[in-house]
Amino acid sequence: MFDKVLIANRGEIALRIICACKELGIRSVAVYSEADRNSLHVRFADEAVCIGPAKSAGSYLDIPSVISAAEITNVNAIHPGYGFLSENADFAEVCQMSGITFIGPRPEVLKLVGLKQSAREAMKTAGVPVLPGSEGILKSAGEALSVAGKVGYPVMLKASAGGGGRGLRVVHSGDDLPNLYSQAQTEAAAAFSCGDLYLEKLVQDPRHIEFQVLADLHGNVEILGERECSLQRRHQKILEEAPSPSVSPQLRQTISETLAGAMRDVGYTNAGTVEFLMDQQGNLYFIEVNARIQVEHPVTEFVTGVDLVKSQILIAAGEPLEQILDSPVAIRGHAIECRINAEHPETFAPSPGRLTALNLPGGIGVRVDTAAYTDCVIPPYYDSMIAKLIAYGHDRAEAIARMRRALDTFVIEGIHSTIPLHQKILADPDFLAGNFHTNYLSNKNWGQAAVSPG
Amino acid sequence: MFDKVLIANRGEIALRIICACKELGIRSVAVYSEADRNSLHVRFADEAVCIGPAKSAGSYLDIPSVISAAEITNVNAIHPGYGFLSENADFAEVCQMSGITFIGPRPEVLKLVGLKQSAREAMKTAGVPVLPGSEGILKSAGEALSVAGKVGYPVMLKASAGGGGRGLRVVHSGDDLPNLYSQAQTEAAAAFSCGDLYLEKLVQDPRHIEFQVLADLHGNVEILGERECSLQRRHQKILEEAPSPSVSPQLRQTISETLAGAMRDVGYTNAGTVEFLMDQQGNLYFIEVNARIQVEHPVTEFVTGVDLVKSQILIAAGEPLEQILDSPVAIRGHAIECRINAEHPETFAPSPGRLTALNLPGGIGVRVDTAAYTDCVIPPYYDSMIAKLIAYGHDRAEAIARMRRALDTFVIEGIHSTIPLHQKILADPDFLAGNFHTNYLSNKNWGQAAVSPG
Amino acid sequence: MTIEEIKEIIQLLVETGVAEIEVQRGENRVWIKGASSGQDTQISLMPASPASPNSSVPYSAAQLPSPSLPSTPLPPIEDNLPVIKSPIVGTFYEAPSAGTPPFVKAGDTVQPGQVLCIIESMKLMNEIEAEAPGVIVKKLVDNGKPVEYGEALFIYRPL
Amino acid sequence: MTIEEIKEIIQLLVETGVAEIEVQRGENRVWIKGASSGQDTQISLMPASPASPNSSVPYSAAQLPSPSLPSTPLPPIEDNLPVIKSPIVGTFYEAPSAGTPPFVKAGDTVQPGQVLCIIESMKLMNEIEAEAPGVIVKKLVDNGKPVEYGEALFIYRPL
Repeated sequence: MFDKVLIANRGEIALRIICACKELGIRSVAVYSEADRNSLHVRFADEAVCIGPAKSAGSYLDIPSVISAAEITNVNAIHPGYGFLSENADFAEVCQMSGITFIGPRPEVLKLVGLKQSAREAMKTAGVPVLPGSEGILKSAGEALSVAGKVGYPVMLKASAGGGGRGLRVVHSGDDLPNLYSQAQTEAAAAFSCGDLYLEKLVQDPRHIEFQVLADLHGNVEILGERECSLQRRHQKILEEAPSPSVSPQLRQTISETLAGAMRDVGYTNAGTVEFLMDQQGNLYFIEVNARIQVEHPVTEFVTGVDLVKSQILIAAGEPLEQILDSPVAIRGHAIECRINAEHPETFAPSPGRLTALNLPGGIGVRVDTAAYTDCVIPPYYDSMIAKLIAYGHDRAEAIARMRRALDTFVIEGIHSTIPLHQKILADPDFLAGNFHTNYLSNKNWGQAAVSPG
Repeated sequence: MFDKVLIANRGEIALRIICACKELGIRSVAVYSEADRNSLHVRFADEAVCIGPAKSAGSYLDIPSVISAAEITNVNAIHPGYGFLSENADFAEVCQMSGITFIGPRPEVLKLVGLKQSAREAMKTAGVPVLPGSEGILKSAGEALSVAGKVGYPVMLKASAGGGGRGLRVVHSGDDLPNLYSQAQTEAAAAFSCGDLYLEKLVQDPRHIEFQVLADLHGNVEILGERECSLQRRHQKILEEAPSPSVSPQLRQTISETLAGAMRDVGYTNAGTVEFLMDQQGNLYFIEVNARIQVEHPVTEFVTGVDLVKSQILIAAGEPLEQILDSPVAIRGHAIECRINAEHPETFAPSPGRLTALNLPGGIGVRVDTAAYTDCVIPPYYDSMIAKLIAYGHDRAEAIARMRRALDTFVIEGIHSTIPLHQKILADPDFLAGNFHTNYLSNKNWGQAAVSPG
Repeated sequence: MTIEEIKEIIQLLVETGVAEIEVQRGENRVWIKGASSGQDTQISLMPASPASPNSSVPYSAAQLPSPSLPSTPLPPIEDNLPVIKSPIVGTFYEAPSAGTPPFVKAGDTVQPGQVLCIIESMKLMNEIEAEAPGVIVKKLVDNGKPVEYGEALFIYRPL
Repeated sequence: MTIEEIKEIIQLLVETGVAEIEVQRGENRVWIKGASSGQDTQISLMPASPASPNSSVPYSAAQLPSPSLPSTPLPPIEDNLPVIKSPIVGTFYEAPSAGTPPFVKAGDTVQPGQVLCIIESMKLMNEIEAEAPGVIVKKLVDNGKPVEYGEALFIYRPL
């Protein structure tokens, strides 16, 4: 087991990982930018090192600074959290070369699953359903036209190295394709230094469903059920739940078995998430692998009883899954997570600033993951999430009732937050009926969500 | 189901009940003293009524004020919480006469179990083990001498109407008995307007173990396992856990079955707790019934998944237990509660005042029940509890690790708290080994705990 | 600098939490120091619910569902006159029975012991009496309405 | 200066976290000191860990296990002289190699571009150079010790 772990992240996830280290009796080292000097992750870690200025390019994203901090504090391992360097294969490689365990998949696996097209090929080979589309990278607009003709419009052009909607175009007819192809290619080249595109059939009004994976260093893979993440604004998840109201036990089992094989085949290790789109007939299609802990991991923790972050550390230290997990892992009850962001609840305009008052909800069935405290400042440099509010119940109805009362007793003053938006969602008949998809928010005209699905 | 419920209490338990009401879609009415105007239970209830001055005799304990508040707000029911009027049979009777449902046992049952000696007789009749001692109320010091001779010294003289150690005397020999008898009688008469005494064998270094009862209005009784509450200072519980490290599944089942019959026999309804002493041979002896929700109910909620406060409301509204509970209720994992009091951690001197800084722990497996917020004032008029911190784990070791990290990230400034005491307990080898009893704290010389067991 | 302006500055001090302020205008100078702890205490004694949106009460009503029953919204005290408060929770009656004239009305002079109103509590009619001689300036509660403990019933001018 | 203007200044104080402000216009003068809340703003910019027990930092070190690595305990800045800070995280070396004399010592006059020390980061030796002429007053870090980003290395007196 590790003696000391460095957490290459900030905010609630840094605190989450520090807590896991404390529970495992491991010393923790926080790194922080000058803007985060008064953060709770700095306060509660055993050691803390300032690694750079407020802008993340010079601090949380700066590999030499993070590695230097790890070296001067003599840690055995680095947990990257989510975002920042978490899926950066170069960083994982530098860790390896520096003799520091990277708590995540191996660099070569990070590279494989980080390229959307190669991940898609690997999944397809293993029998995981993928969307009809191009075989590999498109060579030209002409090839795109021919593939699109075969799978039928509308189709999506996607950047192979993509993410966040950049290099993505929806094509409704062959007439528009050549133009949109060159636009997407230029955008992808600018954003990712790689203009490679591929093409997939567009699923209308899809649901976004993802499966949680844990894989140890000994070839054992466990799938811990799915999360429903269809409620999004501007391609960003805002409310997640587990299990999905639209996944049957049969579908869960079938996909889980296929996925376990696929992840074993690619040599996947540690925690990861496999994202799918679900069409209106209830079919799932692979879209991508997120090779890290997800923001929304607590809903899975609530319904499985598994501590995913502790599991990540134990896996990286070489523990086999049968030592970490109950066997078999059962799914019990229902959990919902609301992301409480420092944003205007209608325009989604960022609202950084000082929390002049804060009351966190508590009590039965409620979990809050946050690094916020009364009088803390939400800086404008990083993402806008202030807290994750998670509610658990015996069934979806009880989880919803708990979440409502938790939102009612969650007080944030001084800045805007998404609390009122969540209150609106949790009172909406379509949400209550489980009747929604990724365009739900934009269709309701709740906030300026983009129209194209993610 | 009720439309509107009045909560005749304050602090965290008032907030707990308001949350249960919100989850059930019931409107809530808070009552408050002038000292509690800025309390969260006032803030989060649908309505709030000031019922009197800071001193509880003129507010939370004043029956006409509480009933008037219920009448002017047109509630269907009153939840009394714990303490204050919760076990007051007169109050339950006035509620009944006013056409308001008292969420608790019937007045006649409150009376029966409120008198320790009559409760003891009822339990004995139903086959629940009781301590050897007097049959009913002692008529004289002479009778006490004769009974004590039979059961063997040391013995305890106890007030029939007693509680909180008043009217209680430990007698080590017959020579001391007459003097102590008259002292106890005088004290009991002064404290409870009733000088009746009874006598029981003293258990040396006992453990304090209690069983959670739920009983509906249709004669169904369910026992939801036990709680270990041996860690006390001055007869006040400070740390509780479920299940008890010293109760075997066999013992749990035997006692549960006997208790279910006994509670059915006395016509018990709603939630209640039956307290036992355990001697060093592992035998349990009934001591008293607490006819209300207990402070430490969350540990049972964590290991059974049952929401006890919601259950209380549903039972009072006439719901049968089979609609409320999973059948059978299973005990899963381990939970620990630390009472965070506004007290000096060594002297236990009360430390009321303003919380100048507050950081509540959160994350996986941690629950906080509190009405505190940054800048709130802990008034000197009421009990000193600021928060209940509850940690859950797959087993006792995981629950302890979680509790430690939760205590490490729990920040209270401006007043003293019992956090450092709990940190000491949770690092103590005897506690970790489950090797403790009600004199644990005083034997360790941690705080000025009284020597006589409670 | 007028007293009104000084009052305003003090108000500002309390609301913003500024520690000290010094203002000089020509030969006039005012220096005010906020009571560090006293200030807080004062806030904690302010009515919780009817906080105006710009007040600095910990959780302002603007962002919170305010209780539907008024948690003693201290009425505007006209000309700083004292009020007679309800000593109990109950229902306010201005007259001995329906159809009879009220015990008192604005402008009436009352003597100690004179009945001002009735508060019904648990079916009991409690007569509320004047404690000192004075003139009733205003009745603050409507007939038949519920009142809290400490709720202001009348504004009066002592004699 | 009108009350409105004073209000605006206070607002500024609260928002920016400035501790004290004095404004003079002709014969008019206003001096404001931010308090508990204004101070907080300042606190949020203060180093987190080495809070003295009687400071009012939100979570004082007195009640908290303080991180063992000093989170930039800003050294006492002698006579308010400027410091030279580390631009990177790494290990501080005062000399080109073991056994050789340090690049600079107290009292030395340094010129722009002159090497002051080495910070080793990821096996790379980064020479830290003086940016302006000055006299080294004090070396603040021991040879071979880790330094954070922004940690003060030398106190110097500019020439």
